[in-house]
Amino acid sequence: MIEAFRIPGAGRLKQAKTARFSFDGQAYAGVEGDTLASALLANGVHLVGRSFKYHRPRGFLSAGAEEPNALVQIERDAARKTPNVRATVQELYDGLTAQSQNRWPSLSFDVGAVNDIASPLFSAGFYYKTFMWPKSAWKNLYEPKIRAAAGLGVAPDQPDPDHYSARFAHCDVLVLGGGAAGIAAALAAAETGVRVMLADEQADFGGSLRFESGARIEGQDGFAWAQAAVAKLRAMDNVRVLSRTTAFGYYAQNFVGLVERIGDHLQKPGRDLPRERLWQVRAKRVVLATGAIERHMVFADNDRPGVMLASAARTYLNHYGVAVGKNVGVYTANDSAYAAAIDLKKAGVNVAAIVDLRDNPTGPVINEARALGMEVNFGRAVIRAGGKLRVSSMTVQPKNGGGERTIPVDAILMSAGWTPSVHLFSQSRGKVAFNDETKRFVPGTYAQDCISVGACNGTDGLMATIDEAYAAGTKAAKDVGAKAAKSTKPKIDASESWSRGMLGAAPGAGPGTTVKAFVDFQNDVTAKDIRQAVHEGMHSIEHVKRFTTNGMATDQGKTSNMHGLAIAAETLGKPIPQVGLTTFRAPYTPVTFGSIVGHARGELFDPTRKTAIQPWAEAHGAVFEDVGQWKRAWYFPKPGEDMHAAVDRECVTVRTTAGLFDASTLGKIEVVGPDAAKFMELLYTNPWEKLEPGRCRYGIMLREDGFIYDDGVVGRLAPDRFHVTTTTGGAPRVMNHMEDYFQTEFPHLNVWLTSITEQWAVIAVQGPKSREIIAPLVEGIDMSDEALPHMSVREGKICGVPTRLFRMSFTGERGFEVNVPADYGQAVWEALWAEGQKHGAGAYGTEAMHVLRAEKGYIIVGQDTDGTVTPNDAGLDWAVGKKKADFVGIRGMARPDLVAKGRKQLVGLKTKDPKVVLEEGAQIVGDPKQAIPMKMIGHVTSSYWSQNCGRSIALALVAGGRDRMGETLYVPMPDKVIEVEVTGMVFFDEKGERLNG
Amino acid sequence: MKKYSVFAIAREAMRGHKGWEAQWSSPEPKKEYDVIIVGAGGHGLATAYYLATVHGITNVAVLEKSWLGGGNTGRNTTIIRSNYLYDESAGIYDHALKLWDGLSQELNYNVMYSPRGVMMLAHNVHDIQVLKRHVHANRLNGIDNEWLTPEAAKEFCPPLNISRDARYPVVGAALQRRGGTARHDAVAWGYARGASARGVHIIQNCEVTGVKRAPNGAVTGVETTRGFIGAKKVGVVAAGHSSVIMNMAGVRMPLESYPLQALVSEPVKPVVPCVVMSNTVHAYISQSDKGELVIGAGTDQYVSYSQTGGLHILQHTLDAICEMFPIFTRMKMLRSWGGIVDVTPDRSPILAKTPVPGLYVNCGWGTGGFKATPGSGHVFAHTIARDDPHPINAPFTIDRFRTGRLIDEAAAAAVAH
Amino acid sequence: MAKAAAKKTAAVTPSAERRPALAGQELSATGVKLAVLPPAERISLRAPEASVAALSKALGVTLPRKPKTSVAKAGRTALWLGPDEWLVLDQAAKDPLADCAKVTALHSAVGISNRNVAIAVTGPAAAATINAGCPQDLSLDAFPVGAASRTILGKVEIVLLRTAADAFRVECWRSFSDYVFTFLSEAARDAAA
Amino acid sequence: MLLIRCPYCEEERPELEFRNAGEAHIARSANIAGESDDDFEKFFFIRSNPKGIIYERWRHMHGCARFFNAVRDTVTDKFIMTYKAGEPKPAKLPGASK
Repeated sequence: MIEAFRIPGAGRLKQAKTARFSFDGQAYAGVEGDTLASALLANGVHLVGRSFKYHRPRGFLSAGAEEPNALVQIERDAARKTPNVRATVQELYDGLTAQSQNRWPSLSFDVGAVNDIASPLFSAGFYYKTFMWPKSAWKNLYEPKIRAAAGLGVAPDQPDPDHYSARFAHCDVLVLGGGAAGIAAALAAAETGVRVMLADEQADFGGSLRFESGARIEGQDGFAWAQAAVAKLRAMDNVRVLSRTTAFGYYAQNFVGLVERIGDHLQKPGRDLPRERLWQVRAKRVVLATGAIERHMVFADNDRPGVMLASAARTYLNHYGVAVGKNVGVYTANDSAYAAAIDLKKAGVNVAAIVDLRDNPTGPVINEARALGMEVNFGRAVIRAGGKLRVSSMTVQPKNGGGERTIPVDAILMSAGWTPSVHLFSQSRGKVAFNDETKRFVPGTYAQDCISVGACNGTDGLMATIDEAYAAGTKAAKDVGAKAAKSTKPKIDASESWSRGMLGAAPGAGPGTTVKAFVDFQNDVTAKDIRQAVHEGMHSIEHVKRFTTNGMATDQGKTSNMHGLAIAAETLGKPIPQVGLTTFRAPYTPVTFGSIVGHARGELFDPTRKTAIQPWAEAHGAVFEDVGQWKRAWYFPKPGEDMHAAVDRECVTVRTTAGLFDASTLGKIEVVGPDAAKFMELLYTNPWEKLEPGRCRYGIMLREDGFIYDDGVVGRLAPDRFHVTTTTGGAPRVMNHMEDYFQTEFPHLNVWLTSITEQWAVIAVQGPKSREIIAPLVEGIDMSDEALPHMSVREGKICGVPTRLFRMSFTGERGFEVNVPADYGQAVWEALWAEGQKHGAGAYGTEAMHVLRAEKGYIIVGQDTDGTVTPNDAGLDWAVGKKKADFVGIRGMARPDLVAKGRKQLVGLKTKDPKVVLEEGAQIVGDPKQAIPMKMIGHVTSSYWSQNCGRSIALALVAGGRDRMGETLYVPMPDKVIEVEVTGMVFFDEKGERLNG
Repeated sequence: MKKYSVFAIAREAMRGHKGWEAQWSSPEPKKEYDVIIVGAGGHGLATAYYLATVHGITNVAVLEKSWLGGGNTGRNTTIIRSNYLYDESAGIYDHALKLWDGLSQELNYNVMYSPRGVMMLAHNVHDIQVLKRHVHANRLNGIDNEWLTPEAAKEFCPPLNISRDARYPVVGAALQRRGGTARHDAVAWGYARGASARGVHIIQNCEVTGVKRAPNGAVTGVETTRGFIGAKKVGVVAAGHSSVIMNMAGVRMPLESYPLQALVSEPVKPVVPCVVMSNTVHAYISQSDKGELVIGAGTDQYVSYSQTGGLHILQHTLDAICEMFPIFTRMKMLRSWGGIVDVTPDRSPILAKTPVPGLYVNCGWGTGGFKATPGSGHVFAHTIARDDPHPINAPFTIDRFRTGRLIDEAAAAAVAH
Repeated sequence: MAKAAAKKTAAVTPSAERRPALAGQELSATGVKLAVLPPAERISLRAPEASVAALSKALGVTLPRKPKTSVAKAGRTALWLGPDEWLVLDQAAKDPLADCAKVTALHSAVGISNRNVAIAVTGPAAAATINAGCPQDLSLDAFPVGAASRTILGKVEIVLLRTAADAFRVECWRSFSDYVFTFLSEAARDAAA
Repeated sequence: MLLIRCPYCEEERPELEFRNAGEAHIARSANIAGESDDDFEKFFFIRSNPKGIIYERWRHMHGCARFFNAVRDTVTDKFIMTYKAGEPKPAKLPGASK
C-alpha cells in the first residue's frame, strides 16, 4: 500500500519498518514510530471521529495529548478493548486495530448527525429547559434516549487480562517535561550528583524540538541534541529517565503521580510486562517544564476535518514525514504558523495563502514566507471553512468586513498563539497571574518547592528557556544540599522565536453572529453558546463552564479554556483576570483505573486472613464465611447435608458429646506491667484488681460515650499479666483504643500492650466430653473442677507444646479454649480431633457457635448490639463495677437519654408457632393492624432454629423490653404477621448446670 | 420569570437564543433583610425558595462567598435515596424524595431527577443482617426497598461481578427503585431562578466575616466583604464552613470538616444503569447522562478546608470499583475533585434553632446532603419562618449530643452516603 | 516480671508437628529472589529508658536507642520499633524470653515467635520490589544496611530490616503472610525495570 | 499523601503510616464521673474545627506506634510543627509573625 502523503526524505522515521493496521475495517500501512494519527494522515485519512452532541465529522486537531477530536476505540483482542484513545498519542504497532466512535451506522454516514441540523434547538443549557412534560417521560423516554446518544466509546465487557504495576520512588529533583527546558534542568541537577528523575509523556524526548526545524544546540539539530542529552542522562547512576510517562497529578508536599505506558505501543507486550506502571514520587524539588499548547482560531466551521493546529501540521511533517494536505491554507494571529507554512512549502506542499489577522506584522519568518513566494494577507480573517467530511475551502474577508474570497484548500493550519501549560503548577496550589501584555496566565505565587521553566513559565525563545531551566536545575540541586558542579550549560546556536496571539472569537464569529465557531470541539461548544450562558446570568467562569460544558471533555479544555474565558470576559465587559480561571484538577490527561489500582486486584484487593487450622477445615469440607478479612469455617456439611442439617447436627453434637471449634480469629492482647490491673480497671467496666491470677472474667469495654464497644473473656495469668480477648472484627480498633488511653490519658501507668492474636491458635473444645478429650494430651495442669473451675486459666503443655488453657464456655456446656503457638495449631487440633473421635465429637463452625450461644442468651457485640446499646440495655449491668470512680464510658452512659425510660432492651423472643424462624433485622410492632408508617418498637438481632430446644429462638432489642415479659408482640412481614412472645434471653439450661455437666 | 417550554425553545432557536433572560438577578445588597441565608448551595437556595413560596417571606438575601452552587452541590455524586433505618432519618430523606419527584415541574427547570434505582450490596452475613434490617424498617415506614438475590442484582446491573470467587462476593442486595440521581448544577440553578423570580436577592462573591448580635444576644445581621447587612433572622447553611460561621456567632459546634473526593471517568455508552453502593467494599458508582462513570471516594482522615485530598484515597476507591466491576480497569479517570464535608458525631445533620435568638443552623450532612436538598430546604424554611422546627426536623437538634438522643445511622452499621 | 510466661515445665519433646506458614516457599525473578525464612525466636520487648542497660546485658545485644536502627550480635538482632519498643529476633534458637525473665528492671517481654513470618527479599532489585508497596525511601542513604522500621506494604503492616545493600528481611503477621508473599511475587515480576 | 514528621522517629514519613486521632489538647477530666452534661458534651463532642491552624493528634500507627501532636494549617494542609504527646501546646509557632 502506498502512503500517498508520506514525503520521501522528510521526518525522522526513514529507516523504520512497515506496520500494518486497520481503521474501521479498512487496512492501511504505516511505519514503526508513527502514531495512529500520523499513519492515517500518511494515508490521506482525516475523518476519524464524530463530536459528542452534534455528531459532526471530525479530524485531527493536534499531534499530542491535547487532542479533542480524534478519539478511537483500540481493540487488541476481545478482552482488551480501550475506548476514547487519542489517535495522536497512540503509537502504531503492526496489527493495530482501531475503530471510530459515536457514529452509526458509519463514520461518513452518521444518523446522529441530524443533531447538527437540529442544532439550533440544542443550544447551551437546553436540557434544563425541556423534557419535563409529562412528568414520567424524563425517566422513561427522554433520559434513555439522551444516554444512548451520549458517551463516545464503549466500555470493555470482559475482565482485563493485563496487569498494572506500581512503584513508590524518591528523588531530589523531579523534572516534569522533557523538552529543551526539562532536559537542560535535568542536566544541571544531575551533574551535581543528586538523585534526578526526568519524565516526558512522549515516546521521544524533545518536546517542541520535534517540530522546530530552526533550533540548533551544541552544533546539532535541536532534536538530535535532545536525544544525545537524554542518552547521557540515562547513563548516569543518579538519574532515572521515564519516557511515555505522564505526570497526571501534583499532590501535597511534592508528591507527584505519574503513569508510565509500557505495553500499549508494543505489538506483543508479553505476559510479564505490565501494561502501565504507576510512579508515586516524593521529590524534594520539582522542576516544571511542561511547555505550552497552541490554540486554534475560533471561526465558523473551524472543526472541519483538515483544519488543524499549525504546530501539529509541522510535527507531522518534521517528525513523521507526513504532509497533512497538498494545498493548505494558513490562518494565524501570530508568527509560529509561518514556520509551519515555510516547512511545508519547502517540502513541496502548496500553500494557497497565509491569512494573518494582524495588521502589519514584521519579522524574519514573514519575510521568508514572502521570499518563498507564498501569498500573505494581513488584516484579514478566515470567516468560514468549506466542506463537510473534509475541509475544501476557506473564505477570507478583511477583518473589519468587506468582500469575501473563497480559496480552495485541503487543510487549514491555524494558530491563535500559545497557552502555557500551568496545569501541574496550578494543581500544586500555586496561584497563576495574568500577564496582560502577552494575554496569558503564568505561574505567580508558588505553594510548594517547585519552579516553572520555559514555555510553561511564559518564557519565550530557546536561549532564554535554556538559561532559565539550567539555572533552575542548578538551584534545585543546591537547595537539597548538592555541591556546585562544573557547568556544561548547552550552547544555543539558533532558535525560533515566539510571539503573541489572540484570545476569543475571530472576526465573523463575534457577538451577534450565529455561526458555529467551535471553542470546545469535543463537547460542541461554540462562541455563541458561551455568550448565551453569560446572557442567562452565568457570570462566574465556573458557571459558564458547567452551563456550556466548555472544557469538560476528555481533553479538559487544553485548547478551549482560554478562548472560552476571553469570550465570557468580553461578553461581561470585564477584564479576563476578574472573570478568573477555572480550577485545574488532576489528572492532567485521563489515566486508567488499572494504573491507579496497580497490584490491588483479585486476591491482592484485600488480604485474606486464614488461621493455622484453616487447611484442616478446608480438607474437611468446611464452607467458609467472610468475617472482616478472615475466612472462617461456617459449617461442615456431610455428604447430602444442607446448611440447616449440618448446623443442627453440629449443635446437637456439642451438647451431647463435644465439639471442636477454631476460635483463633478472636483478638488477643497481652497486657503486662505492674499497673496492668489498674489499666484494666480504666478500660473495662468491670473490676479487675481483685481478680485472682489464674481466674478469668467476662469484660465489657465502652467508648467514652457510654455505648458498648467490645467484649471478651480476660484471663489473669499473673499479678502483672492479663491475657485479654476481643471480638474478631474488633481486634485492631480495640488495640488502638487501648493504646490511645495508655499513651495519652494514663501515661503514668506502668503497663504495655502487645497484640498476640496471631501468636496463639485457639481451639475451643465444648461439651460434656470436653475434659475427657483434652485431659490425655495435657501435662502440668490439674484438670479437676476444683483445680480448674469454670472461668479459670492455666499455663502448661498440650501435646508437648506450651498452652494457655482456658476453662470457659461460649456454649453453656463444660468448655475449654486451648491456646497453642500458632505454628502448632493444626497439629494440636488434629490430636484433639483424634481424641474427640473416640467420644463421637465433631467440628462445628461459626453458625453453630452462633446458635449455641444464642440458646444461652450470650450476646455478640456488633450483632445484638450496634453502637447505640449501653450495658444496661444489653442486660449487662452486673458487669459494671458500681464502686468504680472511673472507667472509659462512665460519664457518657450517665447522660439523660442513656438512662431514660423506654430504651430498647435486649430480650428473648419466642414465636407463637415454634416452627417459624424470624428473620434477623425484622421489625417488631405492638399493633399489627396500624396503618403505615407503623410505630416500630424494636427489631430482631439474632434468630435461629434451635434443634436443641426443638423450636426457633430469637434475641431482640425492644423498647422497654424487660418490662414486657410474657407480652405478645408482632413482626409484620410482607406476606404475614408473626406473633411473638417476649421472654428472657436464656432458652436452654436456664440454671446453667451444664457448665459443670 | 419567563417560562421554559418546548415553545420557548423553538422560539429562541429561530432567533439564535438571544431572547433568554438571566436566570437570576445580581442585585446590590440592601441594608437589611427579614432573613439572611448564609450559603448559596442547594440547601440554602432551596430554603430561600420555600421561604418565598411556602411562607411568603421574600425579603430574603442569600449570601455566597463564591459562586452559587459551587460548594458541595457542584462537587457531588448526586445520589438520591431515602432507605434510611431510623424513623427520623427516613422521615426527612423521604420527605425530600417526594419533593424530588415533581421538582422539575415545580421549578420549571429540568433537574433531571432520575429514579433509576439505588442498589446497596451485601457481601457477608453481617451485611445481610444490616441491610435486611433496613428493608424491614423501610417497608413499615412506607419506603420502598426490596431484597434481591445476587442473580437479581446482576440482572438489574449487568456489569456487576457476582462471581463466588470474588474477594468479597455479592451475597445479596437491597434495592430502592425510587432512588437515583439528579443533575447537581440544575438543582442549584433551578432553586436560584425560582427564588430570584420571587424577589429573593442572591448575592454572590459576598463572604460573611462576622455575625452581629444585640445586647440581648439576638442576631442583628452579618458583616460581609461587602459591608454590614442587617437581618432579623440568619440561617446558616454553609456546609463545610458551618463551624466557621457559627463561631462568629459564639456557638461552638459538634462538627468536623473533612475532604471528600470524587471522580468521573471518560464518557462511554450506557453501561451502569443504576446506582450501586457497597459499604463493605467501600465504593459507590453511577453513570451520568453524559456517559461518565461517577464515583465517590471516602473522606481523608484529617480536618481540612483545602478542597484537595490524597491520591491514596482515590486508589482505595478505584480498587473497590474494580473489585465490583473488574471490566473497568481499562476505563480512564477524567477528572477528580475534592469538597469539604461537615460531619457530626452521629453522622446525622443538625437542622435546628440555636441558643442564639434569630440564628438557625442547617449543617452536618456529611457525605450525604445532596439527596436531602429539597426536604432540607423545605423544613428549614419552616423552622426559620415559624421560629419553630417542622415535626420532620424536630429530632435533628443541636443538643442531642448532650442528652445522648443520637440518630446514629452509621453506628447501626451502615455508612451513610 | 514476666514470670508466668517464662514458667518452665519439664522439657518434653513436642508430639505435635510444627507447621509454619508458607514453609519453604521461594520465588525467583529477574533481579530478585524471595524466600520464606525458617522459624525464629521473637519477642516484643517494651521497657523504659532506665531498664535498657539491664535488658541489653541479659539479652547479650545492646538495644538500639536510635530510631530506624538495629543491632545484631551472634544470631540475635534487636530492632528499634519505637522509643520504648524493640523486636528481638533470635535465629540461633535461643529463647530471648527466658533471658528477659531474669531481669528485675521494669519491662514487658511477650513471646511472638509464632506471630510473625519472615520473608527474605534479596538481589539488586530487592528495594524496587518492596517499593512496589512500601512508601518509604529505601535508598542506601535513607535506609542503610541495618536500618529497621515498621511500615506499610500494600495494604498491610510489615517490619522491614535491611540486612545487606541488596537484601531485606520482611516480617509480617502470620495471617498476612500469604498476602505479603503474593504481593512481593507480583512486584518481583516488574522490579528489574 | 501528606508527609508527616514523627517526633519520635525524628524524620518525615508518608501519611500511609499514620492515623489521625482528632483534636489535641482536650483534657479528660480526672473526675470525669462528676462532670456536668454540658462539660461532658464539650469534652467529647464539641470541636474547634478551625479553618487555619489546628492542633491535632496523630498516631504513627504503622511506624513507632506513638501518638503525638501536630500543628497544621487546615487551608493548605501544611504542617507547622509536630511534638511529642504530653508536651504542652506551643506558646509560639515557628515562623509566626506575632
